[in-house]
Amino acid sequence: MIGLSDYLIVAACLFSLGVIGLFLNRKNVITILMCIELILLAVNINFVAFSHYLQDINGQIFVFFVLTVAASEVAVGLAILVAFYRTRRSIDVEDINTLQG
Amino acid sequence: MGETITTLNTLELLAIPALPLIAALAAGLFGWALKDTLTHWITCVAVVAAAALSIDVFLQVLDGASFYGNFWTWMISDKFIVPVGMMIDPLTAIMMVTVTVVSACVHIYTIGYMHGDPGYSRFFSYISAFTFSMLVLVMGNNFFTLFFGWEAVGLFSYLLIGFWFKRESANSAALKAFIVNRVGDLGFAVGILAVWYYFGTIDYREVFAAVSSMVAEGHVLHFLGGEMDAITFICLALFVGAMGKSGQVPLHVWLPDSMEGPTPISALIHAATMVTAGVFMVARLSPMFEFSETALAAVIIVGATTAFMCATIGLVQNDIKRVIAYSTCSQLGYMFVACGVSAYSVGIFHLMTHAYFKSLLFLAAGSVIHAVLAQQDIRKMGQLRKYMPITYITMFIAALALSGVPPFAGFWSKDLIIEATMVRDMGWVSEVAYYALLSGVFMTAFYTFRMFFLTFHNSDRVPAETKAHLHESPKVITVPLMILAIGALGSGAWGYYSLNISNPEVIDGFFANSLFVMDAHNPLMRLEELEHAGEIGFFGEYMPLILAFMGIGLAWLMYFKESTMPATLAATFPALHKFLLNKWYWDELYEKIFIRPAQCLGMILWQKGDLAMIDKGMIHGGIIDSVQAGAARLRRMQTGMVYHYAYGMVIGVFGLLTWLLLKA
Amino acid sequence: MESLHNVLGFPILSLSIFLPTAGALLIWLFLKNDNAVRWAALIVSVATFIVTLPLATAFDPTTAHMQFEELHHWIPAFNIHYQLGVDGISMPFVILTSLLTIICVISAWRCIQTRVKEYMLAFLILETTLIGVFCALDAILFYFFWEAMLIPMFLIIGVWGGKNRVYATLKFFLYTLGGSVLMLIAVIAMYFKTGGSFSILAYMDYPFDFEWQFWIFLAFLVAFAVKVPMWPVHTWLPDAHTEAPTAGSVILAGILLKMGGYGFLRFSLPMLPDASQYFVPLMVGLSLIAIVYISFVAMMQTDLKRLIAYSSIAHMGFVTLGTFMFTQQAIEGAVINMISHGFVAAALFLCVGVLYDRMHTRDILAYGGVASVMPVFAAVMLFFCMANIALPGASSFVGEIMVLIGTFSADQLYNFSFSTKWVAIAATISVVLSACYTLWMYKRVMMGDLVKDEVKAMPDMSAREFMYFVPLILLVLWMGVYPLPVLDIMHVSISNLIEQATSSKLEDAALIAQSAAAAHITGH
Amino acid sequence: MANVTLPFPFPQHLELILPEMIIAVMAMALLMWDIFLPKSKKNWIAYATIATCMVTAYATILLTPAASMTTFYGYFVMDPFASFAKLLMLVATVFAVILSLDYMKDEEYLGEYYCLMLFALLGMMLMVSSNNFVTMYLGLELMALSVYVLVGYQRDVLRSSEAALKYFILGALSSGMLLYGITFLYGVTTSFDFATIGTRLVDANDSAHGVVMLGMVFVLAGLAFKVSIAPFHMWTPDTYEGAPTPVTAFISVAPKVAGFVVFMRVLHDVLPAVQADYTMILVFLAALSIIIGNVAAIAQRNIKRMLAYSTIGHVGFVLLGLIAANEAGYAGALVYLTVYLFMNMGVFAIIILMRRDGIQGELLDDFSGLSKVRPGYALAMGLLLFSLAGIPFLGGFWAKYVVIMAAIEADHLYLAILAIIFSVVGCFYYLRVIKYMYFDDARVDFNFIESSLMKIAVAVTAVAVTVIGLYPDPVIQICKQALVGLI
Amino acid sequence: MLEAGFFYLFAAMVIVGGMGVVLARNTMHSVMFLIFCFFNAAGLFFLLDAEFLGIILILIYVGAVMVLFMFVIMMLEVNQAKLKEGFLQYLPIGGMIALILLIEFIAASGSGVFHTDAIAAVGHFGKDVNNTVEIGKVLYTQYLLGFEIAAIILLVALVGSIVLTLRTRKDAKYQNISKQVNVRKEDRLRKVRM
Repeated sequence: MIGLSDYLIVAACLFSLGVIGLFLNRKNVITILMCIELILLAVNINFVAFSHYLQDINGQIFVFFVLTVAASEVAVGLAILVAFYRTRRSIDVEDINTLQG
Repeated sequence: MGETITTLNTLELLAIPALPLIAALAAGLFGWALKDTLTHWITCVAVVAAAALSIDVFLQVLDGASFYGNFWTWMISDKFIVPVGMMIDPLTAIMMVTVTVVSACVHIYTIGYMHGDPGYSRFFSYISAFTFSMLVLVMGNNFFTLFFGWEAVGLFSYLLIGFWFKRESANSAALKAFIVNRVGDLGFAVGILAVWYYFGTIDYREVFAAVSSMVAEGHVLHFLGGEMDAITFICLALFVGAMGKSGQVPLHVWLPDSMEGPTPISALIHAATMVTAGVFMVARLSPMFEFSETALAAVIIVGATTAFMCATIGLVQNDIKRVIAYSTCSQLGYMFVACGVSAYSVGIFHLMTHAYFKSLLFLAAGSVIHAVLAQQDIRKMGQLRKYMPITYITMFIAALALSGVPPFAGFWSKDLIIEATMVRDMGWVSEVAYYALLSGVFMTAFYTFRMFFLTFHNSDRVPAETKAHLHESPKVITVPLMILAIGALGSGAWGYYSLNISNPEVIDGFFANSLFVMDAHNPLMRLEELEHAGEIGFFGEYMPLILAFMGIGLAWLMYFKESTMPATLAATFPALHKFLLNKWYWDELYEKIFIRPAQCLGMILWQKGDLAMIDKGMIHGGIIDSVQAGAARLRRMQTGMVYHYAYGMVIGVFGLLTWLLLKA
Repeated sequence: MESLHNVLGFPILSLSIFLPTAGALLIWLFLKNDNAVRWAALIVSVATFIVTLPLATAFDPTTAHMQFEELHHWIPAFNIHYQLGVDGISMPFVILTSLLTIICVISAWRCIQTRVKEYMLAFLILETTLIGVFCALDAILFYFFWEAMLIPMFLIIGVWGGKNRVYATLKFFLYTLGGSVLMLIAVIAMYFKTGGSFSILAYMDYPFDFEWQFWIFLAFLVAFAVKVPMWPVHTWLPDAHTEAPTAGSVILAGILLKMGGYGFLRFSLPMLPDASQYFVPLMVGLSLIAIVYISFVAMMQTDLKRLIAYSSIAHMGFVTLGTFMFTQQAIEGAVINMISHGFVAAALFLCVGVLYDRMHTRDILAYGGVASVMPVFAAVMLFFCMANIALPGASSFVGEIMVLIGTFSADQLYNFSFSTKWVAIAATISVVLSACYTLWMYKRVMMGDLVKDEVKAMPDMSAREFMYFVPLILLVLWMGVYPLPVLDIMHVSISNLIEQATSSKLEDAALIAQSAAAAHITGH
Repeated sequence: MANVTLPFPFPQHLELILPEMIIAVMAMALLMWDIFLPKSKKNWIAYATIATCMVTAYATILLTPAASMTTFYGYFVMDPFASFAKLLMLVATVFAVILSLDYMKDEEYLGEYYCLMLFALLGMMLMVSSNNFVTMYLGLELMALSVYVLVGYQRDVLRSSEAALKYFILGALSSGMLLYGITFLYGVTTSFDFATIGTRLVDANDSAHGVVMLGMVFVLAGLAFKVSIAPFHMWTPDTYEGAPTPVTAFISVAPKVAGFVVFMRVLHDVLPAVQADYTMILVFLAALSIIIGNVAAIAQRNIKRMLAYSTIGHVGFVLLGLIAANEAGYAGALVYLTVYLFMNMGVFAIIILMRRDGIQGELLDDFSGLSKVRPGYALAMGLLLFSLAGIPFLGGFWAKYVVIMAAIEADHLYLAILAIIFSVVGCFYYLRVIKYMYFDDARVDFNFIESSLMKIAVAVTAVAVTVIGLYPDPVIQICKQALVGLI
Repeated sequence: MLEAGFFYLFAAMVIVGGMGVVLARNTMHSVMFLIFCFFNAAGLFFLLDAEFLGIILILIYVGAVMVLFMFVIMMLEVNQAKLKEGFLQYLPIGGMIALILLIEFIAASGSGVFHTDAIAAVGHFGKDVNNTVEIGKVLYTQYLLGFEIAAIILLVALVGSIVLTLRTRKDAKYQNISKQVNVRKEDRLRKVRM
């Protein structure tokens, strides 16, 4: 029988993958944005799993909001990225380095 | 604090110190506005008046009058009460007369000596103020007034030694004088602290009254495992003060240097008055010293050492004033020995006679120096008797007095000291002291007449350009010389016969209530007994006199005419000569063991302690550097790389979570 | 609340505290011209001095109670009051502050030519904070003024100071601040311990147990030791003094250092008697180090101000020594010493200021023979040098001898783990050492032949310069010869203080603990 | 299908949300109005924004209930606590708008700038009025998204974009963490409501402890990021430096207020069951923040960056109040935030004034000699900096005082000592600015923007800081009263 | 059993997709992996009776968000990323931390609290329960406020994206409303006297 924990473990793996991707990533910013999507997906899986197993619809509502916000975030994030690219001509994570110290 | 006892006119007593003070203030504060003549008139009149009043007081005291009373309260704190008051008794009276008379002579003398000096009024202000301080010192009725006067005379001594402040040597001498004196004052201050601690009062009478019971209680002080009678501690501490002020070994080094001051000062301060304050103090505190054999022995040892050592140094000095200065040290040593053997009255007697002949000696020397255009080297004088007869005669009198030739003043007092030392049985201490004093007599006579012959006889070595100016000094200079010559001539015999100094009864007689000697100690009493028993012997009786004449004779041989003997002698014992010429290397020793180490210590504490250890080590190295290093490290951690930031966050979460889970 | 002791019936302390600031505000708002600012500042400072005088005349020396009290709510949320009052210990400092401020204003008349207005404002505000420190009877109010003082002082040293002023003023600021923050912690801790009071008087009465006293004492110690300053936290002082403008040094030496000594007397001793007793060896040790070690250091200085700064530290060693001897003489001596040092050190810094205004150097070796061209000044400086080495007749002698007497005789009253006699004897060494560094300095600066052309060109003191020395000379002499009025003011307050400092709080604390335990048991 | 119950019951007490409605409506209305305004009159939007804030503030005061009241089916709470925070944020916004007037005048989309500020304000107001994770999360995201855009508003300036990008990436990560934490709390308690979660956690099974810890750590980390608590602070210096200065001023205050209010609600309502655990965490975080903030600031040459680190240090102090977790502590935190609002706004106003031809005026030595040229500004700056340093007679002292007092009351003596010692270390860098202003000579000519509104802003902050410093009682009392609703 | 099989399939695929996102060198491949991941996550949602959300996930995420990603990738010149040395440098510590975190997560997720009978016994809803209706019932009542805020968030995203990226190009023709509105008749209308 597939239990709640199984779902949670899947989500945990996904979350960890997102986090690893975030800070071990030496590629470009877009990948980082995708890692964040992974993290949010893990969150969503958690919510839905809890919602199901706790017989409580609220969790799914929260997922709904998370999805909305995530979409907005992606929009804004990509917009910032584009703006950054226009002045820096690069989206390599290594190149986001003028501010430091 | 004690009821007032007065059979003297309070106003008169107050006037004696007040007159010089007012004069000093007038000369000091308004000297710039007053003419020089007005300045010296004001101060001279004031001091002469003070001298007259002092003599008047002395005469009344001779008739048995006395005074004790407080005028003022200086400090009160709980049981610690410091009054300001006077105690006039024979000891005080004799000091007052000595001080004021010598001071008056010096004042008058100064008119001629300092004529035309840019600091004329300043000088008068200083010496008047000094007179005031000295009077406070002797007239006070408690330790604090004594200390006040003590410090004040030190201050004016400092100012007067450094009077010609443009001269580097004068400044150094002044500084040296002050600091060496402060070393003595350190002891004095500690002594006062101990007095208050053990007696709960600082009033002479109350302290003296309580000494025996205090000694009976048997207080002891512990230090580094050793212990010491409280009374011995007090007396020794106070005596350190006396040593400083009176130029006793090893605190004598300032006194010869103080000759950098104008000569009147040397006469007044460094011969007659201030330097004798130590002797006065020991005599004044005789009720305390009497209870401590140790302290008395220390007094004798120090006094005898000084008497001997300074005499040896005096043998070879070429500066006319330095010779006299070393003789002063040496004579002060005699006085201390007198006190040490409990012949306080004799010590005071010698103090008085010494004041006259020594100040005369100085003033006469000053007259000479004045004549030869501030030349002080006796090798560049000679045959001066032809030019300055009065100076010559007065100085001759003084020299005889110093050498202890009868009937001059010094003979009476010095002879008594030596005899007292001879009869007082304190084991090796008194014995050594006795021989030191005897040899001192010989040397004193020798160096005095060496100086005298070289100056006034021998060959004429005065440089030609000076010769044109050679003349006898004016009256303002010679008159004081003559007045003092009277003292140098007669004060000894007068004291001996009129005050009956040699009589053991003098303690209860003339010095009634002002000196205290235990019968067991009293050397005069023993002397009398021995004389009655005829046990003194020829040697004991006449040895000093013989030695004095031998000294004069040797000097005559070597120095009366130009002779090669001195040079030969010096060549024979070059090491000894050099040793003496360099004053036993005391200055060099102090340079090595105090001044340099103190400066080194100061530098080390400053550079290594303050700057290196505290500032650089603790503050900069410890705090600032670590903060800055931390700041730099944090700055480096802020790489600007977003993945590092994320890494930081993840590590934060990871750390917190792991911590919490492990804790659970 | 018991009724307030205020014979004058009006808030004279508040007036003294805020008059300078009010004046400063008016000057700030309405005056532009430098000269007008100077005069206005002088008028304000003199007015403040006059306002503080009734404190002395109307003071009742027969009671140890606080006088001229004022009490208002300030921050009821934390039970912080605006509580003022003076006793025989603090009152002299108030007057000293207002007096020295006048002198500071006058001394700056000519030598401060840039940003005159800001300078005067800084001094007036500084005066407010200083008087506030001495009047405050609420611990937070005390701390408030104590810290607020840093701001004007920081600016005074930093803006008008010498070459290395930035380092010096930062050091001053951070040292002092770093020292005093722990005091704040301690005060807050006491607030909770005493059940919600910041009243200094309440702290005096509250029986703290020993552990509390121990830690709070250390916290206070850091604050006060930095201010005094005691070895080894003294190194800010020479730097601050060296770089500060003359008047800054004057107020620093004259008042600021006293705040530390005052702190010990107001806080440590009465509030923490057992810890104070416990720490006597430490305090005595540090004081002796200050007296001896610092004197040696002072001797080797070639910078005039630095030398006097070190001498200040050494003299403050006497203050701390006297404070922790718990005898009437020692503590009175400590207070007298503080007041006297306020005159003497201030005057010496003014002397250096006079020299500095002419030569623009503080290097001792740059001078020599000044006495020839400035005879009046030479006399004045000699006077203060002699006062600095505590010659009898000067106020400093009274202070030092009383400390020594009190120290020497403390053995009689208390059983310390060491002999106070030897402490007193060790402290007496300063008699020699102070003479060494002071007179050596005097010799090198004032005496000797005139060889330097710059020195030859130095004019003697102006009337204005002379003017601010006169009161100081008179005060030093007056307190040296007739210190009784000042002593009279303190006697009762100090014996009360000693009473507090020598009666252990531990028994009370134990009683309270017992009754609490009993209540606990019965509660069950 | 059958049991669908329509129509919806109409929410009760809808008027409580009026302030938010005003902001929302006005923001959108201004967006519309902007289109019709010519370039030269875009400032009207700014004035309208200020007016909106003022009206909202008035409405907020009017609508403040004596005790907590909710609307929108319990998903929006209005209480004095929220009101007070809202007022602070409104004031901060007004200041930020004033600060922007000149600084942002050359931007292409000026109208949207102020609207975004209003949206950010709306988000924060919703945050502080949230009593559940849903509203909180949405408010937080609304604020965050608006602020990301604001930070990157100078899109032609590299550092602005870069700041926005970093802020965004890390912000998104923190949101993810926050959400992940929320899921576990939800999983344990089946609720998003703070109070409900709180009570259910108290009753929760021991075996849930690990999960609760997990949830707690992630939620706290997410919130800590928003208020720049170390080690979640690393975005702060870069973002502060890169963002347009008015935006920096804005984000240095308003989101901190909102973040801390939520923080307090979460700690007090959600996590009382695990107080010992979260206290332990927070003690560590506070100490770390205070140390890092105060130490790292010393090495900075750019004043905005320096203030960023200083913010981290100050946040650590506010955290002291939260750690105390008593009335004094929470009130202290509010006092701190109030005073901090004025101090920071004033300082940033002066930094903006320093901008002149070709020079950003952000380097420390750009302040050289300010006191000689503009003594008034220098005085104000000096007062503000001394206040930030926590020296008495200025407000900053009391701010520190109240939280330290609370910390000691709660037996966190060591933390208080550490905090106060590092505040001394921190003094150094404030003093350094004063040193430049007062002790050094001017290096270049100053060419100040003469704006009376800016002058007023500077004056108001300086006076406020001084007045609070001299008589802090009203502020303290108000902050105490403002705790109704939290406790 | 079938359900378990599907669960393992979807779960494995989700994780594989996630790893692909992280490890793929080509950014476009990452996007593809992410889409793959979302599809499988939607599958998991279906298993959990959350049909509405599953569909939304595919529609919105795959249909809109991921397209946006691709659009941006194509718009910007994204270099072929090479695995830089930094990765390897940080891998040991970073990987270890991530691993321990993962273990902690798994421990927490699998802890006893989620194995209680009440939770374990949940079956699937019957056909009469409509997930979409259930969501709708609360979304427009209880969560009305959230819904409104979400709307504003979308607005902000819209406005934000525009102000950050939209440039007024000289050569593009567009409406200037403010100019149009503020126009005066004198500008447009010239009276010509005939």
